[in-house]
Amino acid sequence: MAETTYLDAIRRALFEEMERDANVFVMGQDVAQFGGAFRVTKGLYERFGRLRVVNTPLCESGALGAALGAALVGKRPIVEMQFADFVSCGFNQIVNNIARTYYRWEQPVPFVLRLPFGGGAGAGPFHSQSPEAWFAHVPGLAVVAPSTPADALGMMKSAIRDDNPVVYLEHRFLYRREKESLGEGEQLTPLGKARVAREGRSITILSWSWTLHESLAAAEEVAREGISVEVIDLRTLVPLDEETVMASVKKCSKVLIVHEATATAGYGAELAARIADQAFEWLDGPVKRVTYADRSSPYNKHMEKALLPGREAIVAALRKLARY
Amino acid sequence: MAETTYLDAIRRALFEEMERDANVFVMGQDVAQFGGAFRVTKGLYERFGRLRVVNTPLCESGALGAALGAALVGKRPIVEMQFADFVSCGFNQIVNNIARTYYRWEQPVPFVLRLPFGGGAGAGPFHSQSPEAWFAHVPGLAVVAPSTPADALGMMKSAIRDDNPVVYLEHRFLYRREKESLGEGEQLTPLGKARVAREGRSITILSWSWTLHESLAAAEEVAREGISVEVIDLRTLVPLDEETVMASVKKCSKVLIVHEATATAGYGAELAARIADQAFEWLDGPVKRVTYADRSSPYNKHMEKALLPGREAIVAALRKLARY
Amino acid sequence: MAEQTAGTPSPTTLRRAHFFMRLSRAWDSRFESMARAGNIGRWYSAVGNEATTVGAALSLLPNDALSTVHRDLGAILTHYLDPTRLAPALFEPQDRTAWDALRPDPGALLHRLASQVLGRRDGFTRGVDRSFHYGLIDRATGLRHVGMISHLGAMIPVAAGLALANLQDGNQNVVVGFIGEGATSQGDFHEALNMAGVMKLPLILVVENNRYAFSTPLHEQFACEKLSDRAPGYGIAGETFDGTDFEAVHGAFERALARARTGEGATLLEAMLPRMRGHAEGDGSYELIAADERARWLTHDPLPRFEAWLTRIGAADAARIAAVQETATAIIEAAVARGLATPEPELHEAWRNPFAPGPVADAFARQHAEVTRG
Amino acid sequence: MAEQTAGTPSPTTLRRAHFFMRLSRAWDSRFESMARAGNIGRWYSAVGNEATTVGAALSLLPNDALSTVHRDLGAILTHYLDPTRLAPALFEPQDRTAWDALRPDPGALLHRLASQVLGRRDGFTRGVDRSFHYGLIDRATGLRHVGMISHLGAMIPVAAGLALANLQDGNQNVVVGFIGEGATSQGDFHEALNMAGVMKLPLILVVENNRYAFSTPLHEQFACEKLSDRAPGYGIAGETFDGTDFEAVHGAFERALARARTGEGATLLEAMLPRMRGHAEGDGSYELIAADERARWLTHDPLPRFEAWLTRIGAADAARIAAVQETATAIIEAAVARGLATPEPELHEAWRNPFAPGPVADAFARQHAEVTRG
Ligand SMILES: Cc1ncc(C[n+]2csc(CCOP(=O)(O)OP(=O)(O)O)c2C)c(N)n1
Ligand SMILES: Cc1ncc(C[n+]2csc(CCOP(=O)(O)OP(=O)(O)O)c2C)c(N)n1
Ligand SMILES: [Mg+2]
Ligand SMILES: [Mg+2]
Repeated sequence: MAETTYLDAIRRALFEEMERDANVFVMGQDVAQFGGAFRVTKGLYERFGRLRVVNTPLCESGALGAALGAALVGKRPIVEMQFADFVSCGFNQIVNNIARTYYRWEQPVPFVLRLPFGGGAGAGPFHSQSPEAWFAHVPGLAVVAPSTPADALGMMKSAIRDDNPVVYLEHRFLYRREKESLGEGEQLTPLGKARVAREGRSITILSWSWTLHESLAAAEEVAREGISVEVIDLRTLVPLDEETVMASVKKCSKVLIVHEATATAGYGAELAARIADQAFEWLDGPVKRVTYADRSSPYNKHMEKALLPGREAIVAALRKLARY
Repeated sequence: MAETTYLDAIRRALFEEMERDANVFVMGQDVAQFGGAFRVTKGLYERFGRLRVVNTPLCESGALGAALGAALVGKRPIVEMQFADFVSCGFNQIVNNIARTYYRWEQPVPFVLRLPFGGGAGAGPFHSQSPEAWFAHVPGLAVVAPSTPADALGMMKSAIRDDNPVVYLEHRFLYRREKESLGEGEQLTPLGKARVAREGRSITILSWSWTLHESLAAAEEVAREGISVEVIDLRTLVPLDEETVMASVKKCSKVLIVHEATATAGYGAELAARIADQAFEWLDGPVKRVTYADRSSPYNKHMEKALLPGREAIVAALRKLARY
Repeated sequence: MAEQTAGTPSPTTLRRAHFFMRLSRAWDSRFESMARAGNIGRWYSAVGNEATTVGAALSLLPNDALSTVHRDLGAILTHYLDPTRLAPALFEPQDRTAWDALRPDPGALLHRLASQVLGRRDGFTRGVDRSFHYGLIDRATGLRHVGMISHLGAMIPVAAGLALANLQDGNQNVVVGFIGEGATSQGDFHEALNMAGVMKLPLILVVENNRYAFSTPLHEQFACEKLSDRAPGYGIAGETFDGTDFEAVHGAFERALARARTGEGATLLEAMLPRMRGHAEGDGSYELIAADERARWLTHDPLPRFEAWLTRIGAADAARIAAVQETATAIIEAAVARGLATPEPELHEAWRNPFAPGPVADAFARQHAEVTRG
Repeated sequence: MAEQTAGTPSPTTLRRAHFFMRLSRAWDSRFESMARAGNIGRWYSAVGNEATTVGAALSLLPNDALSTVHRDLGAILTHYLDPTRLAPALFEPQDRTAWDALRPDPGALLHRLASQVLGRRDGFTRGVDRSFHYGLIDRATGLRHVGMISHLGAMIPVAAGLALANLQDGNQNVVVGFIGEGATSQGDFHEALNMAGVMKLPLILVVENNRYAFSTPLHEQFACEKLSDRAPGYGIAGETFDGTDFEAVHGAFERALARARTGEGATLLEAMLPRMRGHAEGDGSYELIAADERARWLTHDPLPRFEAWLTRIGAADAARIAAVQETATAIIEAAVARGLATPEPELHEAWRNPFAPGPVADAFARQHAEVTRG
């Protein structure tokens, strides 16, 4: 069976949901004929036309606010940022308008924010960011970050159907690199459920998106040395699936948190905090993090690589933790 | 000697530094004749005129970007947000432009962002926020939050003199409630240094700003029950004074983190994460947090109070931790 | 009748306009006195805005949307309430529109509104948010109203999005949005109007230019001659008019609505309004304005002007004017009294799930609640 | 000489203009061929923009500031380099200005620039940021140049702030800022120009209207007739001109500079430019444009036009034109060769302190470094 890339899985989700529900529409810069900077929306315009695949001028805030307006009266907008880094230009609409509407006056806001994010491409400080922690801190936003094509498909479909604003982080490095065979028919991944990506006994890795793959590779590597690592793919960061996380932590008693965002006040800190609170008695070692260094992303690839939390850094951290 | 309020201490710092250095200037909405929504800049216009106490139109992003431009050519701008909540409208200028300039091309950006923040006034979801975690996550921003008039004075002066962008969180509830006698002459509080606000032996509280006072009151209350609490006033959140924090944690072996921002991905998570990493062996109990609930701030005062991390909640948490 | 010309609004329109302008004013009077007595928190007066707010909302149809900010009580009242049921004595049978018949019970709605503004349990947000910080979207009755967040300007793109949904649905519905002149300096004003121009959105944005943003006078806000000069930059229509002159207001809206309903696109309207009050009751911003300027603006009250005109064109006599004023006052007195007698919101509302029902809300609820309480 | 009129730029100006336009074009040709060969990453071509970028920067004085985005190489070269030292054979003694004498060694500066754009160790950011994402502010020489961040529009308020500092310092210096037409849809464009109007800032904002933002054509970007129609909305001056016509460019800038230097405030200039290339080399955006449209724009090249005009007015003959082209090509070949021979940046630069020296940087360095490495 043909393999589907992570990118094609997202496109399939958009296509299927737009077919299913005429209220679903896509909006963003260059998303129509051009199909978006990464060509994720390629082909949608031809099928659904300009009122459901809406090119906007270069205005993140305007587009996000407009999405809210449309959502209030029954539409289910999906807004693409050309790069996640540009979301800061529409920040207020997300964190104060979209996120808070339901709590304030109980009007649901079905809305998906597509954020092509992350580094590894030597794209410099403004095309490499991982902004999930900002959104995780805002009550009323769900934050998801699939790492496989199956979840990219299934979580996008679930996000579109959910009556809440969902920040959907899609890793640009995975777009064309991750592939797998997906069945036909309806495939939904539930929001709010983590996935045990690899079973193990002595160290739990908590990760998501690109670093999930680096973590799996690292786990594989240290397995040869007799270190048994369980890898949890969080998939949904908010709300957190504490059940799955704590079960693994309590089983393994050591934890490594791996994410691509910078360390300080990153989402990994929240994971560490919950573990240090809820699983304290089960811990046999310090809760460790492997993350991007607290710097902007340098343009130079080697520099970027030095700061990225890749397989080698994870392996080193696992070894240290195993020895602890 | 006359007592100086927290608010007057900030004004004194602005006044002294503007006297000292002609490059220092203030910018914001209604800051000139009116003296700002909280009247922090009252009187500056009369002394320094319209080119150094600059009223802007209602445009956070424009004002912040302009501050960066002026800073690049030798000015030392101080920008006031009318409420911290509105900073989201100028978010991109801070997190992508101001914060990253020095790392990118080594041009210093002396800049102070004044954020009147926090709740307790029944002011609803959009005049009560505590946004420090967003900024703590951005490499290149210093984040400070004084809790006393002396530090309000001394940290504002240090912030103005620093060659880096400093996010200065001033708590609106403390403005007129906190008072103390301040000497004449120059008073500087160093950035990057925490303060032991109360010595104790068995539990460390880490806090700042308004919740620092609630923490002190709670510490006082449980002291009568024989629970000895050390209270650390972080003052500077980024960069963190790990030395002071870890020394206290290692001494007391139990930690309670108290802050007013919502819990998930709040700055308290970072503190918990660093402790669970660096002080794991010294811990005698779970790292606990008392924070705002993960909700927007309700308008109704009683509702707001129910969600706020006040003295009672802290006392309860301390008792539980003491029993652990 | 001498002055009544072709463009003059219908008698029904004038009766509704008069009633709602007085209803809005009566509300303000009541709340201003409570604010002065310290019985409520901040109060943002809409005194002086009535001809514009009421005039804007009068011509809306079911599923037209209204987007309001902090001085648009008149528009909300006009949009929500069936006056023929609320004040039957003041109206004729032919004043009752088809939509009035659909509209919810006006007494109940007024009670929710008063409770909302008073922060009581029966308000739209049940205590969670303040005053006009809410919305009301009701498919059954075709009521579409979106209130504000505090961040000024942020609702303009939202209004554009409401209008976009109309295009997508292929209907003739329109959106009327309000904004203070201060907020026109925000980027969102620009981004939204630019989209409105490009997409030919059925949007009417009304700038309520009351000469100050908080303490900031116009010349520190913008340097254009009039704000409607910005319309050509977006390729949309623009007009500036005297917002205290009901006829001018009505004419401007009729033109803008006709454009919006026939696919000609958006209009930027600038209503010039008098500064009859400070920014918020008792915040010191009124005192900053020179005494003679304050005195001058007080002479620009749209209400006596409207009533004098009604009298001149023979649309109302002194008795009717008195009846409208008294009825409006009585309705508001009763609504506020009932609001004040309504219990405080229930504390547990603070803890309500920030997510709409579904898997996300369930997952949120499954998290360890104690995380915020040590 | 027939066409030379009162407004015609001086011979010195024309010589400089010609040299820098060719220098800019030579750079683009070199980098485009590297990009096509896959030897460098993205390349954003400035082909077609040269008359505008060079014309804009020509009249700047020490401490005037230049704010550039991604197609403004011509302005940077013109602003930075003393041509009389860089290409002495092409210039007369009287071409050397007082500022030229102050300017840094042009060869050294060109090397830093080439290294920057090639991502080498000697670049302004030493590998940390790309291409024109940097600035150069040098008190000694009065060079003030602020480059871009990727977020389009974000530099316009920064340019306004550079201008505000001039007001505060009470000098006559100005700021020239560039922006693509796409970025005019951003809120920052609006907020900055509005401030510029209110504060009468000495700011000239040049919109480089090259007809597309990435793949998005003008009619999906804005509905105004011309972008300078936005100027009245800010109470500033505005002009739209043919950006391939050096005389038109020069005239527009002379007028705008005169206004800015004499306290009359800001100007919004819109330079209409041909779409001679795609968004970035090889990204598929060029192919989206109809073939006949692409062909048409290629006939609007400002360089042959300028050289034909120089010939017509007798300012240059074929030999000189050839000499300028050859010299420009040789200089760029040499600069790029030297750049390519320059080592990669040093890895440790990645770890440099994100804070400027002082207590904050020290405190940052004192933190436990291992936090990010398990
Ligand atoms: C984005 C944002 N910045 C600042 C404020 C603070 N603020 C509240 S009201 C106001 C003035 C509003 O003026 P205008 O829009 O003219 O409305 P008016 O009150 O005059 O009706 C300001 C600056 C805000 N609410 N939102
Ligand atoms: C705020 C922001 N949103 C989106 C982008 C992605 N982006 C990069 S270039 C571009 C088009 C720019 O068009 P224009 O301003 O006309 O400049 P041109 O490339 O045509 O010179 C876009 C949308 C960006 N850089 N910044
Ligand atoms: Mg106003
Ligand atoms: Mg363009």
